[in-house]
Amino acid sequence: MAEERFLQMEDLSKTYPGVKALDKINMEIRAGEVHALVGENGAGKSTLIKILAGAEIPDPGGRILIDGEPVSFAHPLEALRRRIAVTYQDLSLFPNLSVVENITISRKIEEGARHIDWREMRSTAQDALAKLDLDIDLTTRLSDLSLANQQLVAIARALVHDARLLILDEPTSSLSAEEVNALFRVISTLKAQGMSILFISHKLDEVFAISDRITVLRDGQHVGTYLREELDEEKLISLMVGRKIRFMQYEKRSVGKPLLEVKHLHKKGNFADISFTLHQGEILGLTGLVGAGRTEVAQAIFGRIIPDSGQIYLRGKEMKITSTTQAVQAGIAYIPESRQTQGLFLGKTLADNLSVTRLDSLANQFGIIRIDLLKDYVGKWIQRLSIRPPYPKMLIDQFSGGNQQKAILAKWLAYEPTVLIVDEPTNGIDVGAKSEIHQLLRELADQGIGIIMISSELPEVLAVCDRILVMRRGRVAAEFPKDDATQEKIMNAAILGGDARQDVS
Amino acid sequence: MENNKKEYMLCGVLAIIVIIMSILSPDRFLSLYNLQTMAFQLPEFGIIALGMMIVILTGGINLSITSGSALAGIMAAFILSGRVMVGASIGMSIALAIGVILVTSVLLGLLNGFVVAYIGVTPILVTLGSKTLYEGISMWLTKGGAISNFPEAYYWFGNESIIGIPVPMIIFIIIALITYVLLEKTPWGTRVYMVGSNPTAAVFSGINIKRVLMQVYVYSALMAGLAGVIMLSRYNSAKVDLGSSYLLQSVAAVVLGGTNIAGGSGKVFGTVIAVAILQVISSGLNILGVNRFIIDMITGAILIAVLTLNIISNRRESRRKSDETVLVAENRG
Amino acid sequence: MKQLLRSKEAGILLIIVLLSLLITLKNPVFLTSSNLLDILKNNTVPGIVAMGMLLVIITGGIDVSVGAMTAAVTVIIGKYMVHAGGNLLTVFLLGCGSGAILGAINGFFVAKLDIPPIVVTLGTMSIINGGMLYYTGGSWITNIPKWFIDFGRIKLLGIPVQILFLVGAAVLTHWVLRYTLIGRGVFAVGGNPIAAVRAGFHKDKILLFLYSYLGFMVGLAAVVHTSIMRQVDPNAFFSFEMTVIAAVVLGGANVLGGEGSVFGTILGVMMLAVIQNGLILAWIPTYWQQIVVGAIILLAVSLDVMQNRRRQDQLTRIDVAGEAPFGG
Amino acid sequence: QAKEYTILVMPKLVGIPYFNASETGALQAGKDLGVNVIYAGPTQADAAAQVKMIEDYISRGVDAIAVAPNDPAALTPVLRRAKQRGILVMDWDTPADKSVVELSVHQIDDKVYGEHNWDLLVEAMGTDEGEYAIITGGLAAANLNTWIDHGLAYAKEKYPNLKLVTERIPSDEKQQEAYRKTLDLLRAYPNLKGIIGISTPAPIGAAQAVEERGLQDKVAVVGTALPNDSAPYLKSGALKVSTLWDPAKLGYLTVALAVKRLNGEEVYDGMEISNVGVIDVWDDGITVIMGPPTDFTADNVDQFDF
Ligand SMILES: Nc1ncnc2c1ncn2[C@@H]1O[C@H](COP(=O)(O)OP(=O)(O)OP(=O)(O)O)[C@@H](O)[C@H]1O
Ligand SMILES: Nc1ncnc2c1ncn2[C@@H]1O[C@H](COP(=O)(O)OP(=O)(O)OP(=O)(O)O)[C@@H](O)[C@H]1O
Ligand SMILES: [Mg+2]
Ligand SMILES: [Mg+2]
Repeated sequence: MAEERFLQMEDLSKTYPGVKALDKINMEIRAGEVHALVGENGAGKSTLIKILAGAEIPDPGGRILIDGEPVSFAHPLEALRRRIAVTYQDLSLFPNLSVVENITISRKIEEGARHIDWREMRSTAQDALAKLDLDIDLTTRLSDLSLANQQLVAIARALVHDARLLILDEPTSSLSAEEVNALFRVISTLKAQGMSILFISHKLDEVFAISDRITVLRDGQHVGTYLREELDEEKLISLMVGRKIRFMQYEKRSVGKPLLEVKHLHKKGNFADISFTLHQGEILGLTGLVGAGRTEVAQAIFGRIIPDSGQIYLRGKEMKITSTTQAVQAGIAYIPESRQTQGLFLGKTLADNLSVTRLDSLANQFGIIRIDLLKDYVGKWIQRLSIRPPYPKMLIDQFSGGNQQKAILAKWLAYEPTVLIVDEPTNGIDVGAKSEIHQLLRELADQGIGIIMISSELPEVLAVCDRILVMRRGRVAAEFPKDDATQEKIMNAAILGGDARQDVS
Repeated sequence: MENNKKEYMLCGVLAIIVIIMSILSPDRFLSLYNLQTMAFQLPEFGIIALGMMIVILTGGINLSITSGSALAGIMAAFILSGRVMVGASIGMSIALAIGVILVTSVLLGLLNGFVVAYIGVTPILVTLGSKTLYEGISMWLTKGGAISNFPEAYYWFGNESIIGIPVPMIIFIIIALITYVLLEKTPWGTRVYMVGSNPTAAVFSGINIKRVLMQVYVYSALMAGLAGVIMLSRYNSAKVDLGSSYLLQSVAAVVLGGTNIAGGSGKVFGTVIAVAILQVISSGLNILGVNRFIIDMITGAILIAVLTLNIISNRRESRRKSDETVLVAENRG
Repeated sequence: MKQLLRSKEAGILLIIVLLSLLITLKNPVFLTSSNLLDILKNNTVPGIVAMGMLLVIITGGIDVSVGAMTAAVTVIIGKYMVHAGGNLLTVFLLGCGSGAILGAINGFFVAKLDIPPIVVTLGTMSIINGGMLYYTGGSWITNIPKWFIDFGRIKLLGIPVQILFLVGAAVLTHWVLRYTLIGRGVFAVGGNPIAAVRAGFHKDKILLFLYSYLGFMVGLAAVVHTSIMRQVDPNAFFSFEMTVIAAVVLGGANVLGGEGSVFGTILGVMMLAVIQNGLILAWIPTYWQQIVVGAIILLAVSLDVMQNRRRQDQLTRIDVAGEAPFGG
Repeated sequence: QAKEYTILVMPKLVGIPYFNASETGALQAGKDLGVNVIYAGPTQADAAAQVKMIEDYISRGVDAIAVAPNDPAALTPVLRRAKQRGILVMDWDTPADKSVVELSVHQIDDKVYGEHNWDLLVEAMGTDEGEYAIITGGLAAANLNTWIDHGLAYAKEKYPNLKLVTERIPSDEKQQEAYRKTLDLLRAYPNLKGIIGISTPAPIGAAQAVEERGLQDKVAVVGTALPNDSAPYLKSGALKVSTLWDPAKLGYLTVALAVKRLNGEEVYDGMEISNVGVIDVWDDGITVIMGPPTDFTADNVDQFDF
């Protein structure tokens, strides 16, 4: 490993109105290293990389040095010209443009091109996708891609820059294990070529798998930078959160009566012949490769997609749900996978975002919202999910990604649904919060709620779920009771599709 | 953070304009007569602006608002002028006329709402189409002429005062209060803002956005109708272009009042103050005998200036706030 | 071909064809080449301005000052020709130049001060219109020099010269949007402004450019208009902005930004033109005309959306095992 | 004269050539007669805007208001209020509610003028039979409608063989609209022999279309237009004749009569007003007619400048 200093940060601080996101950070990135940046939600990781990318201006007083020479970026283009390429946590892609352009356009700008050479752009994009072992139609509009593919496109975009520093802000949050492996292979190759990589992830196994050094941030402060060998998972967590956290393995418990029954649900081009039963007090895992159609099934139950045929029964009564409103009224809640576009009311406050599902219950008999009730309610949920900073009137845009996710969770937990469907609920959530969320889901199940948990993170599925369904290409490929499930079996079913549905209880 | 800074600043602007007008023309501008006149003039415009605002809050726009006003007014005018329902008593025909205005408005609003919410067409296109349609129907009904000659008693709505406060002003205040409470104090109002902020997230939050949008367009049309009630009385007649000059002005008032044109945020109070600002500029400069074109220019300049001020002060504010936090942090540290 | 049929423009094209068919059935004169050329020629002005407006709408902006700007430029070139003479080149330079400057003023406020475009342009609309009418008093400028009038009468292969300018504007705009980085920047800013900046675009430069570009088109349209009308009426563009915006949005541009095409916009302009033309050709009584126009617009846009929705709904998202791909 | 009067002359809207010409006349009269004339109006032909402006000018304080109403009925309440405050209320150009005005200054007798346009059409067509069309400024313009209605009634009696091909066609007060619609008309009704343009840009646009089609000799265009705007088309023969009064004179007359009334003078039939001429006053004692319209032809048009 090269020990040569490449990029140094001296006393970098960043203050947002009311929040000190970064406080005098001093760290360095060496040439040819993979450097992981970890910390709790809101620790300041994204802010730090935005500064490195020129997307945010640091407070006066701090410095960034590249090869010992001070630089300052007033615009992201200047950072790009200094050969720093980034994938952002919110992806920062163009939903209305094709995959080709999303991958190549910033490279074109960096080169100072004025004209578009479509053929050349196509081949550049093709190369980048090939590096990631990806086969996506280049002319597809980005908004027609699944979240996972969008994330891969964002990564491919960073790859086309002939960068010295590649920054990846939670690149794996919606990727499947396969895709993560492909990404890691690429990272190793790039590292061998002398590129430095700054990598943010909440998945600590990934951090240990790939990084040379690890920097821990806490509350905007630099806790320390360590060689990977100096740390183990437990130590790292305690550095991050200042206390110890155990990843709970939950026991399978007896479950109640059938709550939600899905029979032969079919929607052309989405999914086929979906049948399963969810019981009271059960957490049913729904896993599989990204693009297997899990989201579509969930949205069909939630009334967002109208199936062509098949029945859904809630407590034995057939439901004809044609809108999300009806689903919600029937007691079904769905937490979507795409936080930015489907979950958040950007431009509104945390309080607004938290209270939207419970508004009617916060009003008095004249239909006027009672401020005192609202305050109590919001305060309670901020505390319960420890959303930080705990400012109800702060715009949701200004919260860190993880805290935004907590807000979305809170609004549905508060609704006290009968059936709760969570689609990749712990995306971008730190270990501490993640185990809190697991705990919460378990508690809810214990209260008799039926939960469907869509997740691509197998350890999580194995830890929390009572029963696991595996989907493959729009169909249920296998079903495992908790005791019988292993990562290998699930992966096998997800990729190859074991027809044997075991234990149909 | 959300706050009322924009509204304070608008109040400041209003105060400054009032002061300037008072200095330039103390005897006339501040005369009771002029104050009353302004109080008679403002309501119809104010109500239309509120109707425009609620649609803009959902990220839409209602270009048919004044045409709807005119059409509803014309329907009522047929009754008031005795062209249809001959022989009804005066009280009856007034009650009926107002009923007809409201019912017509609701129907017109339902049409807009249906096409926007249930079919999913962009509001600007829908309302451009319905504007043309409503004008066409008005034209067809009236052949371009004015329907006039209403019973004296109907003048009350637009021309009388109660303890010195003009009736239209009272109507406006009531409507503004109702709108304020509905939008800013009830679950329904919050849903309106949420739909404007992110319709997809609203759907995923179980909000029936179709119904909310439908209601919003009906509300907007109702406002247009109520403005029609006042205009009908003040102008003693109904015609296809009744109030047409309020269309773009109402958009201007809404954005001047701080409502985000993309939807999701905006306050009733801001719109009301903006309406007052436009009223004072218009009346004040008229009294000074300023050429109407110059008044237009000044109004346009003020619109841009206020928004510029807003943005500059926002930038300064956030800079000051960050400085403060630094200080606090350093003191702590 | 298949792609065209599936594109967003297909719906509106279909509606235009349908309308044309209906009108032709009532009065075959509609389909004569001279009538079609008339329709084209008489809609070059909104067409050219729509090209600029398209860019603005793609970024999620709007410009309601185009009517005032076009009128102002006609006055500027009218006065210039009457008082200073000039020649064709200087008239074009002056027209496009002054248009671009007016547009750049809008652009400045939108790009540098971040004021919402509708506010800026509502403001400049009042200012430009007020100033121009105060100055001219609304009087027409007649006595446009003969050389300019002759220019307006030029036909190439039977095609009026004005149509060529529309074609030129369309080709230029298509090229800008498709083959220049700044054109793609317009789409990028419209799709995700924050991402556009992060990708390295200078958002303010793009905005400044496109409002100036619109101004340039406005200038061009003003010259073309004057070449058709041969006099200048400062009031001729009252509520012109609505026509232009309607055409662009009808043509499939998304007012929220990110979408729109030159072809669609031309179709939008043509749809309005065909309706207008058909009203008289199909002998529709005057007092029914507006009702018909309003109803057609509402129906057309509704049909378009419903058809799009159906297509979306039937889209294959997942290659479901055992289901024929794109199939059945 | 003891006091300098302030007279508000309000057109339907400002910023169009016709009302600009009136402004010159009104201001000139103010200068000549030593009164303070305010010429102000809305920027759109909207009755609501007009009412508001009148209200504001009442606040300002004026001695007389002469208004050209966009919608006569709409102005009645505000004019009544003005009257109550002792302001002399009159109308000009277009009549307001008879019961509130003390003087109604008309350029012309509407009936005579409407009929005159039809006479001109027949003369220009050279025959009193055949198809013709009407292009008007706007369907909701009260005075234009009055002229057309009078003309149509007259034609039914006097020229029964004239055939109106379709109802009056609006042109938005814009030349390009009149031009475009005429092109369409010429196609839709190939036997068209004549077009009457009512509203100043209408005949110009129609003439332009006729000229472009080379139909000068087949289709006769006549109508109301200002001489300066008509000149090129009169000379090319595409416009046979246009007819109007001098709007400046009308403005002048309005102010002159207002001053007379404020001074307590009588206004009577056959009265001579300097710079205007002899006026007609109807039996109602209120309606004043300035005189017959002037016809502009290729031969005389250069003598006028407005
Ligand atoms: N635009 C903004 N305005 C105000 N505060 C902000 C803004 N952006 C971020 N913050 C605040 O800065 C702090 C750091 O946020 P940042 O996004 O860097 O966290 P993070 O470490 O990336 O967290 P996560 O793992 O949840 O993504 C948070 O408290 C956040 O609320
Ligand atoms: N709006 C859309 N239009 C067209 N295709 C879409 C659309 N949304 C998703 N797709 C396609 O559907 C496929 C499935 O994506 P999606 O993320 O919905 O599947 P999923 O199995 O639910 O994903 P996950 O495993 O992440 O939950 C993707 O390949 C994507 O290309
Ligand atoms: Mg982050
Ligand atoms: Mg999914």
